[in-house]
Amino acid sequence: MDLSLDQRYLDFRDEVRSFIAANRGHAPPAVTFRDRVKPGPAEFAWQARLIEAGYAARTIPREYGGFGAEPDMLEQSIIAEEFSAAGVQGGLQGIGIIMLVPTLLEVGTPEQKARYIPKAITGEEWWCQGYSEPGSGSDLASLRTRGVLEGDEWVINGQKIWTSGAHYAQMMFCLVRTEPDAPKHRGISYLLIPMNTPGVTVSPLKTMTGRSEFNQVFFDDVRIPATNIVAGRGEGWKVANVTLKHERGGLGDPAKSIARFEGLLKLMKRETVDGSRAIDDPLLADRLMQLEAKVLALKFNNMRVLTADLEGNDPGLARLVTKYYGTVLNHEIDALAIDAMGELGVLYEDGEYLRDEGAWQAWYMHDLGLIIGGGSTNIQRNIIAERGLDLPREPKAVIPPQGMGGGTASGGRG
Amino acid sequence: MDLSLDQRYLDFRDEVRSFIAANRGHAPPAVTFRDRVKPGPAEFAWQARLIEAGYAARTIPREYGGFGAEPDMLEQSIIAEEFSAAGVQGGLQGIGIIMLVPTLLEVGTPEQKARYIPKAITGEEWWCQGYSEPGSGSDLASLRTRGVLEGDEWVINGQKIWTSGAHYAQMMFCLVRTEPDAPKHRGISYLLIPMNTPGVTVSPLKTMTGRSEFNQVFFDDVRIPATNIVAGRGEGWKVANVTLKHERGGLGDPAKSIARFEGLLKLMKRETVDGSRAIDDPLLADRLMQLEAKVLALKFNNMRVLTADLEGNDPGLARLVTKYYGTVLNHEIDALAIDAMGELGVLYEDGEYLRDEGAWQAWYMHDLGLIIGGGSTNIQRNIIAERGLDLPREPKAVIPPQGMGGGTASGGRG
Amino acid sequence: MRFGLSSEQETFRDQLRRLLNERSPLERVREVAAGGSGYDERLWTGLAEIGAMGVLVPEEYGGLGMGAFDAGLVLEELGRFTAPAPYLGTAFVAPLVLSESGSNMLAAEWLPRIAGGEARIGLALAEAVGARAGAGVRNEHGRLSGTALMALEAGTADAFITAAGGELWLVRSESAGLTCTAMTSIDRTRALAELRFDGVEAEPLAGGKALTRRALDLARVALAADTVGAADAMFEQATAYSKQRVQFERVIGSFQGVKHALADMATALEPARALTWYALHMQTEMPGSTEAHRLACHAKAHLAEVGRMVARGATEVHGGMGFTDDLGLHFWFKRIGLDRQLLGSPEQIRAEAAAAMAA
Amino acid sequence: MRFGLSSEQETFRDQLRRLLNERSPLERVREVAAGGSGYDERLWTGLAEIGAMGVLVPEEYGGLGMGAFDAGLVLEELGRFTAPAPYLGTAFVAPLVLSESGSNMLAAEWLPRIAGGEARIGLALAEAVGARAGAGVRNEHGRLSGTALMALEAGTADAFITAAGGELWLVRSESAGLTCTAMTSIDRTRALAELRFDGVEAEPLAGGKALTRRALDLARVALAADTVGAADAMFEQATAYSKQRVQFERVIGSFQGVKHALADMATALEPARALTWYALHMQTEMPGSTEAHRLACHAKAHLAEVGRMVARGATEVHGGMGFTDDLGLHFWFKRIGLDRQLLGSPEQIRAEAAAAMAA
Repeated sequence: MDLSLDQRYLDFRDEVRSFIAANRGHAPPAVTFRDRVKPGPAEFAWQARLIEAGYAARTIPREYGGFGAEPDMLEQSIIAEEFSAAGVQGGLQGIGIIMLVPTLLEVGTPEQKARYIPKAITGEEWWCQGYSEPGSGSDLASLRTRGVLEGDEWVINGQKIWTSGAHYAQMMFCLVRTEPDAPKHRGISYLLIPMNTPGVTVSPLKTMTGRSEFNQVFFDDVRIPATNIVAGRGEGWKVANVTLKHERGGLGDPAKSIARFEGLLKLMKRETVDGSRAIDDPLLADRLMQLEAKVLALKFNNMRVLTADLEGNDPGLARLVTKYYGTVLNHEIDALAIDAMGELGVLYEDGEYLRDEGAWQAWYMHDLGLIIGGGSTNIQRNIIAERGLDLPREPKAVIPPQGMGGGTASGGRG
Repeated sequence: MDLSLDQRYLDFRDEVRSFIAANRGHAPPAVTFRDRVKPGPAEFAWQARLIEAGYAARTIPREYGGFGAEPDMLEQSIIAEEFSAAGVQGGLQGIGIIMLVPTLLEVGTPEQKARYIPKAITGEEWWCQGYSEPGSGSDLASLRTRGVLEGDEWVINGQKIWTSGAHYAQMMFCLVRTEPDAPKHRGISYLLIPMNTPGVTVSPLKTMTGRSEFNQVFFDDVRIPATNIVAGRGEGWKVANVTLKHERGGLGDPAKSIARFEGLLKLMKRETVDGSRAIDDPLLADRLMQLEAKVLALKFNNMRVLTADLEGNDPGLARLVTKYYGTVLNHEIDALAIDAMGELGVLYEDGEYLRDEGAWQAWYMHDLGLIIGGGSTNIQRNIIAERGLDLPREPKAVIPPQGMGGGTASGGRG
Repeated sequence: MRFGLSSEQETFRDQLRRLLNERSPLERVREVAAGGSGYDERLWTGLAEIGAMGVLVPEEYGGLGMGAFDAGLVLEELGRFTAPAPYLGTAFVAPLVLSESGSNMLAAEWLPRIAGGEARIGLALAEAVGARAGAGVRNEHGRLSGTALMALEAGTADAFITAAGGELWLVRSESAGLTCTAMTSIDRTRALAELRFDGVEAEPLAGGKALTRRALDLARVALAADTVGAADAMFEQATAYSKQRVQFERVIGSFQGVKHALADMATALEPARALTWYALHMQTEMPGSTEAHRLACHAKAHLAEVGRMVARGATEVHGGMGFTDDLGLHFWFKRIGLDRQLLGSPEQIRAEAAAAMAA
Repeated sequence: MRFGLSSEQETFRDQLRRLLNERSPLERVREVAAGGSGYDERLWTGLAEIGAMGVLVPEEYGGLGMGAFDAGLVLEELGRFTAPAPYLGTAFVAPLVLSESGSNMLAAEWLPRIAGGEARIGLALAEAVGARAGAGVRNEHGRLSGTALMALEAGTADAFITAAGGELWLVRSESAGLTCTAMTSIDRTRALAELRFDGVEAEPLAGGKALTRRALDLARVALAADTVGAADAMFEQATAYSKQRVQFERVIGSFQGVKHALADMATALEPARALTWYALHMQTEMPGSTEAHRLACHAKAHLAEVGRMVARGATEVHGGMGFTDDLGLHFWFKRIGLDRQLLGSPEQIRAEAAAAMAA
């Protein structure tokens, strides 16, 4: 256990702090839940400044417009901590930057890298992800959007759902069934689709929060060049798994839980009932402390993961449990915030008595969506059990919706 | 909603109360957790008195030594309530009386009824149950104790476990595989085994409570008459299900939870920390109230079940959830009692500071055993889902212990 | 003895369901919710026509003079359909509180109109449980001043039963000095409002603190009944969905993960329903008794917890679909969410129940 | 930066495991538990031989002068084997408290003997958290009177660190006026006792309330570390069992019911371990700080909850076998049960942490 940093890192931390202090005037305003909107010129300018300083696209090679530093988890972690502590927005977090770029770096052709990466990291070309379909939620590999190669073009038909940012993205990376006769996982290809291609229709998907955080995207004879495929035909599932590997720092990110918890703490010091603060209520305080223990546990767990990464070891369970732990924890934090507000906790959208712009109710619902959306708790627990504990996979069985049995016991008693 | 009783039942309640008042001097002392022992002459004499008055073996025909009343759930319920409220022990609760007798009444031969029922209800002939085996816990039908018909005798070999009272029982009703070639559930017969038959060995099974509430029973070429079978060969599973139907008032019985809760309430009014009572601690009081709501919910749920029974309707889910709800609830009550005692909550067995003879720790462990033993929570939830909600049964699949896969995900994410 | 519905009650419930199926399907709920009034004329008239409005109104005032359990059936069905109808204040709390206040004049004025579906009464009781954000209403020589937040079923109310100075008052909506500002909540099927009182004339309801507690008991058990209906509806939708939705070549209801989640919901919900039924029953069986109060506390607090668990679990069983606006499952989710928060958190209410028991 | 074990620490842990595998297998634990002394000579000597007793003893007194995280490794492994060894009081709390009390005389007398495995020190701190059943120890001019319950690791202690009058005292077991009566708990691997003081001479440990809090922080984080090890052992046994046990022609680990129960345990346990490690680390990194106190509170309270959940869940995965004495799983179950109850319930400890935060 050695939590001290080499002088090099202490210096680096100072450098980041100085940068933030000197440049924070250029940072776009903090984003609240209400305005999950398209990044604009302010964000792009800030991103350019960050790339130049090495605080965004840090490890992307210079030839593709990045800063070109060697990967160093600790540096990344220091950058994230300092921006978060200063309350200043860090680099753009679009799905193109987080997921597509590392994937192309790993399996893309030189042409694809040169064509897509520079514009992705500046935000000039915004990406969305076409994975989920209405019929394939947790069972992603059962997707049905199909692509047929006609001459030098893919012709795509089908439908995607849960596509964040599709209404302003220029590009989509997309899983499409191109080999209908191959086994389920081997029939999928990873295609890159310009969103302005004729036949692409984006329609907003309103959710329970009352907003349209997501879209549906329909493909009707959409034709894209045959070269817009990453890796080979039928290798889309493998490519997607490369991509998933890079999906870090998002779901289950301790920084998010810490920030959420701090908001809750402020709220509980502010809200009163009959003049007495919520935090002085023994039962609310008890729940607050239960959550603080979990937030801290997640934070230190993440330091274990980081350590393993730094040393090139597999953090195993410590990493696998993070998403499940973090998303459920965030949802519990939201729930306590609502309860601490009492009756006022149900307010939403507007009004004099609305707290924190109604973010807590919005999060309470949105986080439930994340618990479901990033692989339901059941899928998460399967992953933990099967990959982390080496328990056997679910046996194959076909049970159609019709013709259910039932009526007799599945087991006896003793 | 009509919770009033006909005059007839009000009269009956008065009659039961008078009986208890006049006869309570003859009742054996209340049983604590420590002395789960064999009933003795005092219990048998009390039982005889209760049968005569119609408060035990109430609906067993007179020809078999019972009181011969028509079944009336409300009368039964009044009897149970009044004995419980008075803190006076009711009729014997042996497994022979609760499970074997109703089964024989339903599917036994006239000879079997005449031979076994009279002695079972007086307690003169004590029964134990031979269902579970070490290899078949939740999967009861996979039992392996085998019986072979040789001439006019069954020859039995194998082993049973979790057999309460086997060390003083005279008889066992037992599931034995007699048709090894038949499908799993159809190869079992229901045999009646005198415990003094040569080859029967009973050995106490010590549990985590430190006591031997259960036994193992070994059969080594045990020979019993061919006629000691209830219903036909291979019909044992069906007979066992008849028996299970009669397993009432035991697991998940609200009266038990109510009594347990009242004990907890007393404890929390008595125990102090720095001079302040446990019940005045807001957090402990909050947990107490959570449990009281559940105890009341179970109580009223049981009244719904009783109403359905009275009217010949199927109470459906309300009955199916009772066992799971009740056993888990009891375990939660025990846990709060331990917590309310703080450090002293870990004391056990003896000593000046031991509370309630150490019953709470003993129950905390024993109730966990009951949660597991009467069909684990997983089995209980399967039963609720499959019988109560008509969800499809678990698909058949064979997964042996060796050769586990693992390493890849069972599902994608979207 | 019968713990449950009589055949007349079953008939009544069937009638309610037919009415709600016809006049309050999801698409209609959606429309009314968009308006935010928490009120639907056609549904309201229908409820009056089948006698639902007068269940608790004494016969002498044109009602049916039945029990709280009967009225609870209406509440449960309204919850089941997330129906926008200010029944709780108007037809559940008001008839009993006005009858018990001893004012024949008020009773004679309001009860026949309630039974006829011609009047609506909101509840401004939040501050009797705990004043938030400095709110609170004072009585100054029979005139009320101050602020009441989260007044319930306020959208089209003709009057409010208002707690002030430890007592209850009837305040007419058109009174001078009263301002009513809508408060927007997650659940648009019920209208909430901020009431500002500036020396508003009000009619006192005799009964003091006991009547205030009585009104709270009634409102709380009514919210519990609403949650029972709403949670039941979510649970049933989740069960049905689990039998249709296929993933990994299997209906998802065949996976233990889903199966056990549904079994847990059933196990929480069935006994919770019985608890609520009994708590309803006691409100007119032993009105104002310690026992009735205790049951009202337990029903409200317990259903708040069970409701939250079912709302979350049933949404999760639906996967992404449950999160969409289109499916509309969120109407129930939000209704249960609102019921939970109103008139005392579970913790607060349990503390009330514990204080009574610890003595 | 490294959050985790160094290679030296890994070597040390391997050494510990070899020792414990050899000297404290379940059958040996069973024997010692039957005696109830909470002490096993052979194991104790072994621990001293590999240097485990002196981890926190300063080098000047013959120890290794290492950190609380190193000593925590020992605690975790002792928990993993439910080993009967009064390490917590003797080698974890005592070296730091005696060093920090500023008494060179006491330090010189005891620390070398602790490092050498020649002395054992119990803890009578329960009344500093909350006096039960009228217990409590008073200081009357340097002599102690009264009762201390649940004195920890009392079986073969040469002295006790005792809380009285808001301060700590060292009381020698052979002192006149001191009576030590064993208290039987569910967990026979640790010896508990009632201490009666009748004007007992005691040596004051300078440090006042702060040192008392320090001793509690140390003991609590130590109990958390013990629970981490014990819960880990139960979890691993349950996982292994689920891969071997066949029911319905399948290993039970292939059923989602079992799979998800194990995943939930892993999900609770992994981050809880990291929390405990950090809490241990802080005890010598920032001794006596608010941060160290806060972490100690969280580690103890959180592990109490996680421990109970894993203990129950792992037992349940074992089915009936888990309930038998024969399998011995209950040794861990009971050890976790004891750890939970000692030195403050989770609720009590969270209230302490909250009080600090609410200010």
